[in-house]
Amino acid sequence: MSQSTRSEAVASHKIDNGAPLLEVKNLHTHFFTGEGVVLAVDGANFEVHAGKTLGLVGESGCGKSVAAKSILQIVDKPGRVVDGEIIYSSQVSAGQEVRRDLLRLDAGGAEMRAIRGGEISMIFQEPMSSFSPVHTVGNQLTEAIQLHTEMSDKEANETAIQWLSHVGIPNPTQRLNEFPYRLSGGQCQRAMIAMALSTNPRILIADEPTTALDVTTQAQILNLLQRLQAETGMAMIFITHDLGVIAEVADEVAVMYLGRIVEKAPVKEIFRNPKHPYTKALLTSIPRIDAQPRERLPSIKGSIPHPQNRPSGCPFHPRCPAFIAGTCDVKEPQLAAVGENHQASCFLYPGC
Amino acid sequence: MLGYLIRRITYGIVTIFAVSVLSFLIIQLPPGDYVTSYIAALEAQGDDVSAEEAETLRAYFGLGQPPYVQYGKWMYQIAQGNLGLSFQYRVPVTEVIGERMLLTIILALGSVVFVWITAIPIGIFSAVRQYSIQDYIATTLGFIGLAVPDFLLALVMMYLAWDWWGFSIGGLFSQEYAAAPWSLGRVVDLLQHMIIPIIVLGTAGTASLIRITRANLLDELRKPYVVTARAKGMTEWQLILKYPVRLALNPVISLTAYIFPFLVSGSIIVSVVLSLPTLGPVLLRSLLSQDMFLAGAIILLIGVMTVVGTLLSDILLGLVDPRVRLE
Amino acid sequence: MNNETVLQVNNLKKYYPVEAGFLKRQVGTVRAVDDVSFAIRQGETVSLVGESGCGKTTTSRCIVRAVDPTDGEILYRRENGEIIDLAKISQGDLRPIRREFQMVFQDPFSSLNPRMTIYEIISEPLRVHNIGNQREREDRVADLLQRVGLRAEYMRRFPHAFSGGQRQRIGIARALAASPRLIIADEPVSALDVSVQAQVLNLMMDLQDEFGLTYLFVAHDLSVVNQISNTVLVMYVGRVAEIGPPLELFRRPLHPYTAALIASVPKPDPFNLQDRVIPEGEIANPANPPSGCYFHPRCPFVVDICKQEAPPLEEIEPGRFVSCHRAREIELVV
Amino acid sequence: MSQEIPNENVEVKLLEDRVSVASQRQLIWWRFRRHKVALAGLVVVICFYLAALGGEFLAVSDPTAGRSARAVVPPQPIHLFDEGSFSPHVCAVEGSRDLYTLQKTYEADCTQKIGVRFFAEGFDYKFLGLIPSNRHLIGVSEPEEYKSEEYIFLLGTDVQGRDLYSRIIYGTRSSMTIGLIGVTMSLALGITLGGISGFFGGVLDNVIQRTIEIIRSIPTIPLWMGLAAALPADWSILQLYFAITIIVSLFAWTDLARVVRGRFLAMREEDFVTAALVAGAPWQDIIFRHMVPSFYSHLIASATLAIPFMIISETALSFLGLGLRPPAISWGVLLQATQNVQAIALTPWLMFPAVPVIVAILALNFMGDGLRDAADPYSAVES
Repeated sequence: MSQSTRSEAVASHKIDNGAPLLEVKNLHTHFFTGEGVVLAVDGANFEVHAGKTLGLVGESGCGKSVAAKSILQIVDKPGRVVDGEIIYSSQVSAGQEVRRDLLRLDAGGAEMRAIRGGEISMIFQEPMSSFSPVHTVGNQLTEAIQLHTEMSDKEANETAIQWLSHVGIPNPTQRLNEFPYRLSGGQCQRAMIAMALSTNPRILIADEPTTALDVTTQAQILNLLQRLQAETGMAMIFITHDLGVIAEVADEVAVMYLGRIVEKAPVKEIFRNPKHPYTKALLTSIPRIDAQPRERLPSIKGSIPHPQNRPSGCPFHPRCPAFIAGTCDVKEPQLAAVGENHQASCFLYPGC
Repeated sequence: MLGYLIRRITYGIVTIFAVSVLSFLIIQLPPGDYVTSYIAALEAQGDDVSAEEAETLRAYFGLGQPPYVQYGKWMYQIAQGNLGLSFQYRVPVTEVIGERMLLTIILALGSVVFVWITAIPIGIFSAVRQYSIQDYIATTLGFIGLAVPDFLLALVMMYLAWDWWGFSIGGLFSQEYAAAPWSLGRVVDLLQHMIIPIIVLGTAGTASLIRITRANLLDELRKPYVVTARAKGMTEWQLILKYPVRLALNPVISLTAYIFPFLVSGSIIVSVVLSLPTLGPVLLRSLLSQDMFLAGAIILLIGVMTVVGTLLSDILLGLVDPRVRLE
Repeated sequence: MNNETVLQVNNLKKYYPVEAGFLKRQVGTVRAVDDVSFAIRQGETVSLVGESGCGKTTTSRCIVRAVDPTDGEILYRRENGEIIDLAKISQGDLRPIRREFQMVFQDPFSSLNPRMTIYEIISEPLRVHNIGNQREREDRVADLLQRVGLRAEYMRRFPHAFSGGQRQRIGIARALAASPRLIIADEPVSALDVSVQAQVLNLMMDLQDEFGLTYLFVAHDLSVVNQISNTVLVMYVGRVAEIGPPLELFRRPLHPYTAALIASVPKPDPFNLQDRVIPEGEIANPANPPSGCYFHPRCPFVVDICKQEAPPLEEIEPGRFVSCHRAREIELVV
Repeated sequence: MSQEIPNENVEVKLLEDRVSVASQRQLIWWRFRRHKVALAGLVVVICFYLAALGGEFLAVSDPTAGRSARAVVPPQPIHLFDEGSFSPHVCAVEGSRDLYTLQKTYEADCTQKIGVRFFAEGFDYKFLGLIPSNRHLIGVSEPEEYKSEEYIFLLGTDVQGRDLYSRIIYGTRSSMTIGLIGVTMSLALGITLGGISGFFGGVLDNVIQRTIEIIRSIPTIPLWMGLAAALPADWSILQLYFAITIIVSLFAWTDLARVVRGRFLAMREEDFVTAALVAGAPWQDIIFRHMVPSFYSHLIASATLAIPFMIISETALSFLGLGLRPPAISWGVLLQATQNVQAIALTPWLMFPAVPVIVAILALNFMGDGLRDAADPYSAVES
């Protein structure tokens, strides 16, 4: 791994006074399609703390990506945030914080745009197609920088080169003038990270950034992200379906199922002491490289329902081994404390 | 890029060859050879042609020899700039075509420009504001524009012009400029007269280009790089114009390559209806009176024009899209 | 080739020409599969594992002859003991033999013809090989559906009525329809959600035990491979890096690339996060591979010979094959 | 609230079951049905082809029978009521020649009423070429009573005094069938060449692709004109009809060939095709059981969208005098009468044949568009 010196553009954000940097409360994002309303996110609650990583884990269609896009208000049509609050504390000057509800800001307005890509950046799953194929890498990078700073073309170019070398891309000066198809998937993701971090964001949202990559490249990218986080002190929201990745990068974990957060706890607590039946089942059903070969895995019955055919009550009840007839299929459980720093939404626990 | 260019030029040459063979075929198709019809035409006008003269002519055009020799001679003559004689006008074909060729090109180019400047903004707006009232209006108009054949549109325009204002919109020049030498006044006069032909000619192209721009842009708008750009904090129009529009325009550019032949072809029928002094009416008249050298030459020339136009837009595409050059 | 061996692949090669320019001149060769050899014993699972471009899928497609190999032997022992070379046989001669080896695909959406009912899809191998009449086929399909955990009446439905996991079960039922001996499964669980993946893996193992099936299992996920295989074959850029039983191979790899792969797999265990040695650099380009051992530019143990000579695949311990010049001297830890 | 949930579930379940066993064709039809405009297009297209079939029944008078006495009669509106009672009629016209311009002018004379009724008797014909009849959808009540110019001219008459409405109806037959036959020919060419190109690939594919590319960049209209002009003048209507159809389809097959080739190429990569191969299916099976059924819907859509092109081509050629020639009747032939500004100014109703051209093209376009959307019922439904 290249160990370039810390670039000047990297500034440390480490301030932790206990209050979360970003608080998502009761987020509802729905998609209004011709066939009906899809409740992609249906009451999500989570917090992001400075310098920490929140792992948002769930299977396909659970709404984890939509939740992330809702934070930046870039949900694709016909999706719309219909309810909730996203409280973000920005730092106006040293030690002075302003708390704003991002959902109250105009999605296309200057204030939101300054946050989007400036204070909160995002990287995506498909590194190749996330770059425009007909603009050079440098063009797209400097554009991001100049959107959020007052840099001249030359300064922006230099910053871009610094960042490319900082994320471990060889020959950054040359790469700058090349089109994205000349880069491999791993290099594209590095360039993407460089672009996201070049504006010194306080939060990085990583939406399955390694899913499309090979396993050795994935390991490199995960290492890179952890190194950069340690350097800059930024917070991260890491979205993935891979519990192995979660174990490696996350400090806190929120488990999503069909648009809801079903469990939330620090990473070790989730793996040591899962409470929600879904989390439990998920943890036992994943194949492990250190397991005894040819052993049967305990599996979850059924499959994830189509988001339009959402079951009533607790969305997990048709597949749940601990299903309580008359309760789980009728009432909706709420997220409640089931231990210290540990919340779950399941009728097995009082208060839910 | 060089490989791409060579390939494109090779296609162009092969296409011109194919068109020349077809044009030659058309010259050959009517019964009797060219000299017989030529002599018949001359005699009908009171001229007397001796047997020797006829033989000289036959030898000159290689008649009686195998078709490929005749084709070769014809092509050789054309390469010399000699397109043969028009027996209807009794002057060399080049003289008949002359200015009409220029006007045809101006008309086709004008239509391309018209198509571009109307279709692209409408298409972009239509895609960005998908399912808005304006989008529906643009889409419906596009459909109708596509459905009305241009010569019918020309007829309707003529009728309306007659019915509402009582004048004929035919021709490309006012009477005082029709036979005058080129001057600024003549150019202005030409431009004024070209507006309606261009609209008539460009409508179908505009309609299809609106649809294609819209569809391409809608495709591009769903691509991940748009989300990336949005997440950077760009304003919506800023990002749409820089990224997806830029990509959506590539197929639009390459499409111009295919619209161009249609515009050139379409201008023929429209010219007949609006009696424009372009190649169209001459071609029709020559075909109807079996003035085949003139007809063959015009078809060949239009073919060459189309190929050159196609080539130009292909090169433009290659310049604009790095991925094309790569291939 | 001993009596227990169902399939033996010897020196299999698949090269694709790289063409460029107007006249489509060949300017190079992609060695998608480059000298791959392995054997599968009756009733066992051999897994091909590796990263993108390692040739695992091409190998499997060569074996079912969806792709014609460039060179090498694919010896298959028929039920009656006859040995045929699948690499050389003509498509016409191969057709009647095809019912003995079937395939399960990665994409549960594109692998089922959306225009056909589940009955038509599953019974296709029966129809093609003229097995049974309409009634018997229906009974067979009903039986298969139940066997893979679906209801028999689903046979009247169309693929669009099913989820990814269910479709994968249908794909497995189709593969089983004509009672094959060998099943080639190309990433059968990669497209599935984690919670469904285990169901399909378990099903495949149950069916194997019940019908004595032999599997060639292609995957990129080491954990999945560990779960299902008797033998694992690690590939890198068209070549075999290492072959061995999963328990040993994953605990004590002999090839530096295997070690790197294992180190790269994120483990769902937040209590033991140690610093891992992951390889630098990128996977070699099969159209333009490095000299010698393809892994040498990324290998921490590289010496001069690695840059010059491609290492042969050697059995350095019983059942453990590895192609590394330094396999005997280096100690790899995971 | 909670009592309603089971009901809802039952309904959802029923719908789900119906969709589960719905075949491809049903799904396409369901999806097509949702396009109201496309559905309307379909209805209009069916009407046109019905008109082409039963043209004689719909016509009012013999389209070839003209009398100079009733030349260029303007369209006559049908009056539904006569002095408060329902009695559909048209007013008779009184023709005179303007002594100054020598133009024929007509004056409506509503004291003379010509009764109109449904299923009236008129000229003799054979329905579908088989059943002799003289009934027409509409006609004058008592045909024997009227003079030649006392008739119904819904859309007026042409210079030779032939009823334009009846001629348009007759023209429907040639114009609409040229599209259909032309598309059939193009399809045959396109499927064969595109199929060879897509299925076998290699050198053959290369040659066919280059040929298509070249044909596509050839300016078609001048070439048609040249080819059409070269057709012998003494050919019969039928010979001309087929010659024109062939010329028109000669240039239209390339699009269809591209569609077919593209589909074949895409299909070859589909896993279910590999699955059939691995199952041991012979190649005929793979093509005709798997590949062709997977794209015939796309092909029908493309073919529908190609018909308007053929109709326009025929109309344009005939309009220029290079296509069908009188006495053949097609919309293009009828439009020939409007080639100059004087004709348009004095007898604007002669432009009526443009209406069916535009309506037919629009309807086919809408229908084809809807079909194209519906052809792939699994693609993401746009909201």
